[in-house]
Formats: sequence, structure tokens, C-alpha cells
Amino acid sequence: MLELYDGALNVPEIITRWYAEETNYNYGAYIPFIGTVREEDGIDGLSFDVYEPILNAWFNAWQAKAAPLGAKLKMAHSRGDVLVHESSYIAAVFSPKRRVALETIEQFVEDFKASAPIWKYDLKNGERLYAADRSTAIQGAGLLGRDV
Amino acid sequence: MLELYDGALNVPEIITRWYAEETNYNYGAYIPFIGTVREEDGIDGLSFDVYEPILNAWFNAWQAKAAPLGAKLKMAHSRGDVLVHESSYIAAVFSPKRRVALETIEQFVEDFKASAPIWKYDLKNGERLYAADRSTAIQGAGLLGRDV
Amino acid sequence: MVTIEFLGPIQKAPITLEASSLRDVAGALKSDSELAQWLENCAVAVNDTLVATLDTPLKDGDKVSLLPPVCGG
Amino acid sequence: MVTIEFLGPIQKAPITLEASSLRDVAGALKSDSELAQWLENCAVAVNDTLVATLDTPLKDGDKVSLLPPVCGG
Repeated sequence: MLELYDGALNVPEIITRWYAEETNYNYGAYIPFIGTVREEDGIDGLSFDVYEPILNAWFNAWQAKAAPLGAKLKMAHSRGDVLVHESSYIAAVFSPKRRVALETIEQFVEDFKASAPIWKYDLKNGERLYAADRSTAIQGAGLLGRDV
Repeated sequence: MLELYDGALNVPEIITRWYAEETNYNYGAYIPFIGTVREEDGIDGLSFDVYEPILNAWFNAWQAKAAPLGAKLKMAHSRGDVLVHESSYIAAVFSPKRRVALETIEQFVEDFKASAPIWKYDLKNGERLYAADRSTAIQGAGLLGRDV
Repeated sequence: MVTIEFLGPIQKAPITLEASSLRDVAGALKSDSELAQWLENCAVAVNDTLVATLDTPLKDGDKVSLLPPVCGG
Repeated sequence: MVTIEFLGPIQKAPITLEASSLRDVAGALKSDSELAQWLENCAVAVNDTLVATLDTPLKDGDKVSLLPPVCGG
């Protein structure tokens, strides 16, 4: 399940609801990863653009990859502005075994950072500035810049 | 902070309280690992003995190891009986950066499994049976069995 | 006609053009100086599926999306 | 006198004995057939600190703990 919210995430509501939802799934490990906006470089917060169709496809592909391991994934992300010390991202894995859970959460979060179609902006002095220096080109990018 | 409880953990209370406690610590990542008792082999639940003095020392050593990375650890564990689909263990890391959080939670949980002085019993048919086959000898064990 | 849309930080309205493959799109976009910085680092999707080759065929009504470098979380 | 305590699944009350090092404790415990299975796989703590050698000295009032294989979580 992928959930998108306008503004900051209600972390207590989300992580406890997910815990309750899976009570009867016979998992042994639940690992939510919660991302929170740090106060640094004088920013007031971050802002996010999300492209839903490709994000959904990316998430569904991950869910399909986790299923044969007995694992389930959940994710929540913010759209728009999220202030310093608020949270914008939760990725979670449920699985029968701890090793699968630990390995899957790491791979899921790292691939999210490299591939999920979400763009980040610094909110600073009333401006919304693309975080180009912290962004990663999606694998295979540059296609249109090749000699035709 | 290390918290011990008689019986199952109140997971929503613990993971949301920890989240709230660290609001003003300028972390970027919070990863709780939640361990839940699986229904398997016909058990009614698990039961735990905890030896607090050495568990506290082990936890404090980990806290000291995490500090230079800017990371903080929290842990909760049950004493006594925990039924199937209830939770007995939460380990959590807060850190400024995601890589430190992902690496630390994995190492912390794995070392916990190998080293923390906690003993597990299956609750089955009214008996409390030491889970010898799933237990790990602490590093350096066997000292007293060597030729004197 | 195909529609080209520019996602995230590329501040540009969608455009439409005639193209029978991505190669045609690449050729057309190269003449747009606003886009020069983006062509080198954007991934490309056709009808919301990422594609890997300029030989990807296009047909009337297709949507081509440019995805600049990402940073979710 | 030192006190020997048996943790977790070792169902045995604490015992006290005279010992000036862990070597003395090992010698004494080997004669207890109930403990044979545990000596091979228990870690040992003196005053709640894990120790690695039988040469660990003991003094009057010390506490020696036997820690069998663990499985928290």
C-alpha cells in the first residue's frame, strides 16, 4: 500500500495503523523507516513534487519482488511543503524472518532514493529551490542527450 | 534508554513516544525494529528470562559505540510470557543520516540476537520449554568446560 | 502528434509534436536551449513506463515524460 | 567464599564455595553431573562482567554467573 499526503506525515497514526493492520498476518519482524526533515543550511523546510503513475508502478514492482520472500511493503510520502523536524517519508517492511526484513528495508530505501520519481526543493527565504546537488539521475538517464 | 516490561509490549505507545521524545534532536532517520511472536509449531507463545545487569552493560556499550556516529539507540523487551501475534522486542536507532541508521539497526539487532543475556522458552501444552535449538552460545562460551 | 511533458523542476509547459520514435523527439528538443541542461540527466518514460532506447517507437496520442534527477525521502 | 549463580534455563540454586580463581570454580563444577551439559556452552561473568580466561582471579564475596546460550527478541 502506497499513501500520499499533502504536507507532513502523521507518523504516529501511520506506523501504529500499519502495525494494527498486520496483526493477523503471521509476521515476525516489522521495520518502518521514518524520514524527518533536518534543520540545516538555514532551510525552513523541504517541498516535494511526486509523479504518481511511475511511483505507483515502482512501488508495485517492489511489492511483487518482496512477495516470494513472504514480505510485505508499505510506504507513505508527502507532497508539497514539510517543515523542519516534520516527517515526509515512511517505508516499512513486514516479514516472517528478521534477516529478510533487515535486508529488504535497506534495499527498498536505497532504491527509493535512486529511483522514485519525487523531486525535492529547499524552502529558504521564501523561495522553493530544486535540490539539484542532492538529486540522483535515474538509471538510464541521458537518453535524449545522446547523438541522434 | 532500555525499557523492560512484564508481558507483551505496547508497541503503539512505545514507538510513538520515542518518536515524540526525539522531536528536537535534529535526526533525519528513525528506524524501529519490532519483533512479534509468530504462530508456529503449535506454540501458544514465548516466555523470556532477562538478566538485567549484563543486559544494561551491553546496551550502554552499544549506546557509546553509536554516539560518535551521531546516533542514539533505544530498546524495549518483554519479561515473562508473550502470546502469539504479540510483540516482545523493539530496537530503534535515530541518526542524522540514513546510511548510519540502516547499518546501525542491522548490527545492533544482530549483536542483540548473539549476545544479549535473554533466554527464550516456548509455551506449549502448558509447559515452558527452553528454546535450546534456536539459542546461540555467547562469544567465548565454554570456558568452564576446558581442561583445568 | 505526441505530447512531451516535463516533470518536477523543469519549468516548462507540455508541448506536442510529430514523432514516430524517441529519436525524433530528441532531435526536436535539442533545438530548445532551455532544455539543454536537462537532456543529459533526464530519464524518459513513454506512457508512464521508463524506456532505455531512442529507437522506442511512438504513435499518435503517446505521452513522453522527462524525469530529472530525483531525491525523495 | 564466592557465589556461583546459574542463569536462565539452568534450574539450579546458587552455590557458594572457596575459590581463588575461575580455575578452582571449573574444577569444582565438573564434579556436578547436572552441570556437565552446560559447562561447554555457557559464558561466564564475574561480578556481572563477562570474562575470557580461567586465570581470572576471585576474591571473597565475588559473584560468578553462568550464562547459557541466548535467544532474545
